[in-house]
Amino acid sequence: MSFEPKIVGFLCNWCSYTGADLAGTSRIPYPANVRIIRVMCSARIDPTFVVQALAQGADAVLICGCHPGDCHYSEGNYKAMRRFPLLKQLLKAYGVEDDRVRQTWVSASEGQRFAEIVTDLTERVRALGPSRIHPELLNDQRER
Amino acid sequence: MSRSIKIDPITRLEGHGKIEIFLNDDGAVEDCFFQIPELRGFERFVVGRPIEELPRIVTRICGVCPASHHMASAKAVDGCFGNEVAPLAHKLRDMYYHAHYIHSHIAHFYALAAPDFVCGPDADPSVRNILGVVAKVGLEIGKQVIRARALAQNIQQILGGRTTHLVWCLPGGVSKGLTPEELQEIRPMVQELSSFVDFSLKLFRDVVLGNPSYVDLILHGPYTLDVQNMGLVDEHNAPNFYHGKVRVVDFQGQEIVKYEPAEYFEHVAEHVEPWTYLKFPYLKKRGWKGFKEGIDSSIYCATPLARLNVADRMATPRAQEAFEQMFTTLGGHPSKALMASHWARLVEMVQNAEMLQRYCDDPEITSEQYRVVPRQITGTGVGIVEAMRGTLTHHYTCDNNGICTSANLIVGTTNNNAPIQMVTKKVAQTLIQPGKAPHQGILNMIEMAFRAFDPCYSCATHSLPGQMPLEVRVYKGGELYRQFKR
Amino acid sequence: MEELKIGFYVCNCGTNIAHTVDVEGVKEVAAQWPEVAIARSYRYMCSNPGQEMIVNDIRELGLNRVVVAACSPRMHELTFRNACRLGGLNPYLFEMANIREQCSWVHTDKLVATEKAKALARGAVNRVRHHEPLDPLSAEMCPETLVLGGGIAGLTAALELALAGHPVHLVEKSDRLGGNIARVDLTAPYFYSARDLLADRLTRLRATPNVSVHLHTQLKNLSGFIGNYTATLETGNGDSAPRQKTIHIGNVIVATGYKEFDASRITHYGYGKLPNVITSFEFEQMLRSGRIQTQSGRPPRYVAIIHCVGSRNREFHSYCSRVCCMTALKYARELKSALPECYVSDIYIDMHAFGKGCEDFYRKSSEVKTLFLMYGKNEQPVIRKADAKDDCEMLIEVDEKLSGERIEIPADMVILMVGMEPRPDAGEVAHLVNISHDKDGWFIESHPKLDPVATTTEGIYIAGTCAAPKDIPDTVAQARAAAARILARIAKGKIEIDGVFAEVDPERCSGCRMCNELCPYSAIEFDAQAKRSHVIPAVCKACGCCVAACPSGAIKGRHFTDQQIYAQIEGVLA
Amino acid sequence: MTEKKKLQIALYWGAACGGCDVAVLDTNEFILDVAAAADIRFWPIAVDGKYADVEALADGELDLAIFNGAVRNSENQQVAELLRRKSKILVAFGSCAHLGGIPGLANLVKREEILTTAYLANASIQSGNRTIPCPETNCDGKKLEIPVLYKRVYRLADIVDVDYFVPGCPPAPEQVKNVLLAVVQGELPPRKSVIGASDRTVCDDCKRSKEEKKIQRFFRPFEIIQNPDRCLLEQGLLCMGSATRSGCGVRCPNSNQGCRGCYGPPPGVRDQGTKFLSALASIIDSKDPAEIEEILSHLPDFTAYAYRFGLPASILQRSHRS
Repeated sequence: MSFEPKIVGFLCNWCSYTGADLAGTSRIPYPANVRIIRVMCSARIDPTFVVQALAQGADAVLICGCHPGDCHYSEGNYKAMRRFPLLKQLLKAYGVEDDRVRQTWVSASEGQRFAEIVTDLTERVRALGPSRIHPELLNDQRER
Repeated sequence: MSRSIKIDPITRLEGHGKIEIFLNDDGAVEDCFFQIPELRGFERFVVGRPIEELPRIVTRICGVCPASHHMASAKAVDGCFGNEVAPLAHKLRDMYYHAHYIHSHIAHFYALAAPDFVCGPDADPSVRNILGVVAKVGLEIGKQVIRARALAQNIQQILGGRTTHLVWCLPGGVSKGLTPEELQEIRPMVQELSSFVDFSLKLFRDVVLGNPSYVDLILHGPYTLDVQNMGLVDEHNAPNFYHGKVRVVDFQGQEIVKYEPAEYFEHVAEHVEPWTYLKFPYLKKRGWKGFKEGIDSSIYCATPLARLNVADRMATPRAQEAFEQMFTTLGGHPSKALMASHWARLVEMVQNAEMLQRYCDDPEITSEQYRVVPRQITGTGVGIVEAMRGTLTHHYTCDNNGICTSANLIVGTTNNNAPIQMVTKKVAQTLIQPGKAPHQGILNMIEMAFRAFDPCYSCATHSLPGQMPLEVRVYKGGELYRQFKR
Repeated sequence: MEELKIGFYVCNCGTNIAHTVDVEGVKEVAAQWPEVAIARSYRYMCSNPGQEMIVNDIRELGLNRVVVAACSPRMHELTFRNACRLGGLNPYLFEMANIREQCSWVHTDKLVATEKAKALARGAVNRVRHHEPLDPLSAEMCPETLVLGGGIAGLTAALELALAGHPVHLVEKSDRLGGNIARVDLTAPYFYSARDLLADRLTRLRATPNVSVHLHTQLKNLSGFIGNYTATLETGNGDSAPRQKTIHIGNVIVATGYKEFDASRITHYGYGKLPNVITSFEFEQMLRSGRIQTQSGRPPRYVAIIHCVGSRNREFHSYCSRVCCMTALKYARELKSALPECYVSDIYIDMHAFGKGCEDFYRKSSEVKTLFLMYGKNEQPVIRKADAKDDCEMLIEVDEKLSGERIEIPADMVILMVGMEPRPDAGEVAHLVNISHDKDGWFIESHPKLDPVATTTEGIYIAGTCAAPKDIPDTVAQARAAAARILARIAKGKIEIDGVFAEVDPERCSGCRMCNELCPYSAIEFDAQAKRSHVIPAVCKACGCCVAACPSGAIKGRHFTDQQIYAQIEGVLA
Repeated sequence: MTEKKKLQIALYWGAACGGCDVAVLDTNEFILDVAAAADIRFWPIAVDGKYADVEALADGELDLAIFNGAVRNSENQQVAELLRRKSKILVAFGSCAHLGGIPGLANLVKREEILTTAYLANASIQSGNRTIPCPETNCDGKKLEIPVLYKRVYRLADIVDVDYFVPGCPPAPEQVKNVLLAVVQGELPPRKSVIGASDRTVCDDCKRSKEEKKIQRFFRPFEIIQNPDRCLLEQGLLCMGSATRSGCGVRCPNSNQGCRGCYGPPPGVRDQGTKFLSALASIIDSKDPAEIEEILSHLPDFTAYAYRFGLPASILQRSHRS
């Protein structure tokens, strides 16, 4: 059977989580690989959450917030926007592939878009295969 | 089949030192290997770092001579920025470095060398350590030693903001200057230190030179090698620890070469053996000829003695006196008596103390031009200083964004890796005779050979008490039949 | 720490969940998880029996945590929190797993959907273990109110509050009260005199003791939070040095009004160049003075009224200014009664006649001789100077939609119905009182339908045309609504503050001040003496930005703590 | 303290530089008291005593084992496990044992690259050299062994169970004193605690003025002359003090250099690097992705800065011992 990635999604309550709900009420299907964790604002997403998820076996992480300018807290998503490129830099140094961590904006009315994002991400990560961070750490000490 | 004697662990910079002595069937030393079993890979993992960060990273190569690495690195980095450096910064760095030298030499002399001489080579091992020394010369002096070392550390603290692992040097200078108030703090310390240095020199004369058997031990015994000498000198061929040209002189006093730091790799190369992580530098133009002594040998020492061997004179008057007296006693300049390095250290300390005093009296020293902002990145630099334990070379390159693209390090002790191999074998051969098993003495004799070099894998023995753990296991037909340890 | 007893409930939602998720399977696996005291499934957890099930279990089994796996928390979180409260459990000891909107409705494969439902449920159960009971805080409510703007909205609101017996500070930037309404003659559709409307308000205002009017005054700074704001006012009419004054208030009504569109921006109307092209406000002036005449002092024989000047136009404002159409008809009527011989042509895009009495008003107006010409959006008529041979000042060319012909009409006077736009300083005001404005610059209400006069900042209300173009009745209604909202707050005496907010642990804060700039509501204060930052709970909206940003881990986001989120991450991945 | 029965102590030096021992030495006269109060049973760099002797000890016979340095090779691991068995209390002493330390930066590259660089590629290597040291060599019949260099660097806690952590590169002598006193007087906090440090961050002890923070431009330390009185971060200079446990005495900022985080994360912070990242990026003064990228371009090699002392301790590199 083919590899099914585990994806953790951090969604802001006001736009993206509502958008994901809309995908539901509109019955727009998407792969079941994503498990959504709700935060009030994308600015609450500490990059530590992302590495923690990866370290605990997530094959990918999705971060969604309101579109720039539309933040329920007026500017929270800009903070998320500022953190992301630095986080990517850091993950690159660890050898985490670019496609495994994505940040994007989903409004409350973009159920369709949310479904498309999850579908695309899932396909890309399926292609990448399982995240390799984990085993690398484990089998080394006994390495000769 | 050959039997082997293991001496493990000796002591370390990067991991334990280990000596393997192989005897042939009639019990004579067939071969002897001195191994360094650890590598941390600085040369690789500094690549990709911003070049100006390196002086703050490479200090962790050695926590006992961090300032040596910091300074060599700083100079290499200055090179990468076109050597645009505030003149005052050079003075401040040099001043710091003299204090660093004193702290290190005091520790080495009292914690390591003194036990052998003050307590005597044959004294009961349990008292042959700094505490033993204290017991012999009195607790007061013991406290003075600790205090003197602390003073040297304080001077560094005040100047550079830190002692171990300072973060002081930046391209173009240093991150902080010396205020008049701080200078006033330092002055009395410097005076106290220089009188302590005199005291140490006197102690050495009284205790060591006063005892013919020690003099004999220094001049004769197995502790001589026919190899060349390396050291950093100023334009008058006087020792300079922070700045200058590298001079190589053979054991008969003939100058082989005198080169600018930037030319180092035309003159020095490193040989690799599979059984140790530590490389073997040699004189490149002569080529690697194995562990061979002789006037044409490509092997050299870089020790305190070697530094004085390559020097024609000292840079300061009182040091000059000490220098002359030493070589007269040693029967001429240069000297091959490895044990004389202990003495050489004291002579160096005299110069360190006098230089500190000079800087204290320099009216410029407290001015504020301690750094310039470099205007260009030129991309390559070589920094050479004299670490306490030998000539230290850092060679970096960086891209035009100032990101390190390569780093090559030849660490002080590494220079002496080959001589140490050789003297170890020599001592083993002298002491282990066919037929009769090696006796207790071998341990200390080998240890003394090491101490002469104060190899940096033993620099940590600068803590109390000053004994290295040694053990000899003698096997017959693979069976352990005798062992010595202390 | 008491031993945890978690109640786990999974909802079939009829078949909405059950048809793709093996609800029983979820229930059974959940029952095995540590500290889960009871696991149940039910057709409709949100129904009364469903809620009672939770209430009873809390009472009988002594549950101290509750998890419901059902629809989106945005749907029923409050429902179930309430059930917990009824059962005697702090509502925040509850967590919800969204297995409908984010699972059963978007997945088809039952196996896969069930696995995901279990993961989401495990996440919720893990999380709830770390939940803490939270209680609302309360703060004093200062009964005084600051009203920004002395127009009809501000006056009305101030009066409303003052008459209820509460002090009001009415702040007007200009030298007199009245605002835009003071520039109007009669009002459509009933021809009330604006002058009278205003006069009535002003006299009653003077009669009310507890309104203090500040003319030539602007708000300079506003700090604090609902019930406890401190405002700095600056008064100065230019000729003397400005004086500053600080007042303590509980609420703010922003009624800063609008400014009319600058007609000269539409060059081909020739406003400012052609002498007899005037704006609606200039015409109001004529009406008020009772002298309708051209520059040359003659009464106009042909008057053209052009609608939507600056409005409903892709170049300037896309929105409709709402009042111009009726005002234009009013002009036609007033012209006809003043100058019966005058030909009036009304050039419009669409005739917007919504609202009470307006459709009748339109009909009546069309009965008096007015020529109605319809032009298309973005095909504005062109005005040019007439030649000597023509017996009129100007000629207007219109592509007339209804006839489909290009019509040329004479005009001695052209009235441009200029639309409304936000005042130039709207941005500053929004920033001062910490509210937001839309792309056009109108202030944004907290909910366009359900919460029109409130804003996202507690204690700041907006009324009248500062929020969008509107007519006088709507403006007055909003002013009174805002006043009513505030009166209700004042009547309560205290304000309740949600228990969910960020808090700084003073034992951990090192005063690095990283967080200070980050809060969009300025809820973080720095105590220079103690070298510590702290959060004002009433101002904090719990977005969690500072929590994520605090480098020393000193800020805790209540109900969204690191611990809770890490536990959930572990849960959904396990 | 000499009244009590002498403490049985062992010290060991893993993949480290020796600075930790110098830190002990920098307690000056105090060291004599320690010597009086304790029997140092094992300290390869200093006193008589060898693996064999330690192996001969009864399990738990030692009261205290102080381990400094990271675990880089098989020898480090063997000794770590040995000392864990023999000692009642095992202390991870200094940044390397605590977090992996600067040698941990090696975890950004492969072991093979390290060997190639050191023995084949470097400027001064004997031309044509093909030799790389290896764990076992056979020199005409003589078998020579050196420890196995591991693929990566580990914290002590990744290898064995650790009782206490003493942060710092090196630990500040004053803190070393406090720790040793606490041990001698038996006044240790609960196991697993970090000792010899504060619960706040370096900013708490830093004397520089601090304002609200917004960063328009980052500077590398060589690009400007530091203002000695103002928060370094506010000058656009990287300083990790805000995300670093205090206790060092603000050594680096007091020398006009940014903190590099050697004391590790404050309590409650799981990952020093990502936490600092979160804080630092949040105060970048821009809402435009392109501009943000531009501002960040003045900040090269952030990762190796954020984990200068703690790469092996980072969430993504912690080895999950099961």
